[in-house]
Amino acid sequence: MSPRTRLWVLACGVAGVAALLAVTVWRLPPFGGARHPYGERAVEAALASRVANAVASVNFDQRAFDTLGEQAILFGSVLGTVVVLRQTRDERRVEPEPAGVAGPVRRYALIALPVVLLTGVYVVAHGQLSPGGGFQGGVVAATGLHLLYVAVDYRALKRVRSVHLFTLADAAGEAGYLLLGTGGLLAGTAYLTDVLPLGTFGTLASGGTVPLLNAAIGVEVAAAVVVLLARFLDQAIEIVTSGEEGDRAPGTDGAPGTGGARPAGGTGRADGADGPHRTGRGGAG
Amino acid sequence: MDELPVALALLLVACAGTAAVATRDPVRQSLVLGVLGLALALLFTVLQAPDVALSQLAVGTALTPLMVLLSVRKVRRKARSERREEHE
Amino acid sequence: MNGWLAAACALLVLGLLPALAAACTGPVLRRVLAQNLTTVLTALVLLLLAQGYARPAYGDLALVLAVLGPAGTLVFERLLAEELAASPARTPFQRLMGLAGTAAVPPVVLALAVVTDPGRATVKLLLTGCLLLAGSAVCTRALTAAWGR
Amino acid sequence: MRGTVRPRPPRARRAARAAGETALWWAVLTGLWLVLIQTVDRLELVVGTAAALPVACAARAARLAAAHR
Repeated sequence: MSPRTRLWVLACGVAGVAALLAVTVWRLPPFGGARHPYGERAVEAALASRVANAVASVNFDQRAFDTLGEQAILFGSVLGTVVVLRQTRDERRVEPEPAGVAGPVRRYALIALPVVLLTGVYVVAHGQLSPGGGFQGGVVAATGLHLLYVAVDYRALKRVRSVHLFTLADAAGEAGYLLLGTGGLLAGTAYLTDVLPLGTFGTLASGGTVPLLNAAIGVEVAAAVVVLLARFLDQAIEIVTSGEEGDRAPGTDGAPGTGGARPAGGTGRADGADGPHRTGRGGAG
Repeated sequence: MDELPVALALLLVACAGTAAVATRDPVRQSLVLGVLGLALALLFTVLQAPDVALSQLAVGTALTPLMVLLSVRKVRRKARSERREEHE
Repeated sequence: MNGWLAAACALLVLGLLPALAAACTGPVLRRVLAQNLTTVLTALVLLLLAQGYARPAYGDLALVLAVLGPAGTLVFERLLAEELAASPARTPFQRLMGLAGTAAVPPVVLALAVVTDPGRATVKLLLTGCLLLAGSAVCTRALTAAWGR
Repeated sequence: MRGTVRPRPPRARRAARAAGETALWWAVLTGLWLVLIQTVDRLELVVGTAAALPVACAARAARLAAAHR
């Protein structure tokens, strides 16, 4: 195909999309009015499927297929980050050193951590009743786990966090959403149709598949955020390129080691004790 | 008068957004970005979109600053070691 | 517009806008303290909005912010430890910001607790208040310690 | 317990202590769940106690990870 023909094909496509868009915009309800045809229908459908939070009904029932795409995007982007931020051949790991954290901060973190985790589970479980859902609750729970890094140190976080298990959980959450959708196919209707009993309005079991889809998303998002942050933390704290001497002050045994991790707690860089890095470009404007 | 909370939240978002753009240093910018996230959450709440506000709070409060600051730390460490190699 | 919404607006103008200004200028220690103050004030505004719109479910937003806000401030405290240690000594203004974060919580939460029907909702509200207080106090304390190092 | 050197207690004692700590967290977290939810019914209770158990184990694991230095 010559460039000229290609341009013509493109022009046809653009013209078609433009015509369809123009027709659609022409028939749209007026902007800023008191009547919201789409909103009214969405709320009606939400109440029909006994979901108290209409947004959850839109996300996980009326447009559950869109949400499938969205969570596939998150899954794919985390996968991409894992590949891009992996440890390459000219990089090696140094053991993070313990960080000095004030006692009250550490105690606060150890008490707050379970509270944050449970709040995350609460937000996931009540997505169909109150604001929240799988995405929000998953992020809350994953953030709670990282209190161990910000208020204790990276070694403590690594002790309780098995990246391998979280990778599996990420995939399991994604697969769970896909498999829940096939329930509709088994019942003889469309993919991701809400086929379970709808339950009583306003209770935890209401909405059929909506809470289950929320739970699958919650697992996937929490695990995805943990895996994502694990790559970022590894790169920022543990992985150094050969020749790069961690964050040690210059002048102390500058011979770069080539390959192989350094002995634990030995000459590794101190976590949280970066060398001075002032930029001198402070201030707004 | 009923629109006053919306107007004020919009004002706060406008101020925080301008400040975030005007701050050049990524470290200081991440702080302003945190405040901008909170302002956006307020705006979504007064516009009666609490689900979106909750997403904004969950992502913007701790996750975004953590990722920005970890990236800054990695980049600066690399730049510093490269500078050191040039000096040697 | 009712009194709760008016209070939320007042807190937004008199509390959040100055805190935003403080977070955009000055040494890093002041900026992080201002960020902490912004978190607490936003949670209080969210609580007032929940009462003003008569939607108890909106209180979940304040709860989530009360548990995540300190984590966010501790992220800055952790990863900016060097710059915080190099910041100039604490000024009275910064001490005032640390105090304001904790002092603003009890009046708002107690006023809301009085008008809430006694029950689990009241306990949840008080719990949010306690989490806000504890988080703000711990973060202020951690920042002070970071400066002293 | 952190920082002090003492002889390792027998296995049964350690197991009892671990169970006790987890049970304490479990009770506290189930109470927290009851405060968070809007209406109490049987399913909420089941989900709450089920969710609180792994979180209680996580709380203990976090304390051990922070204490082991």
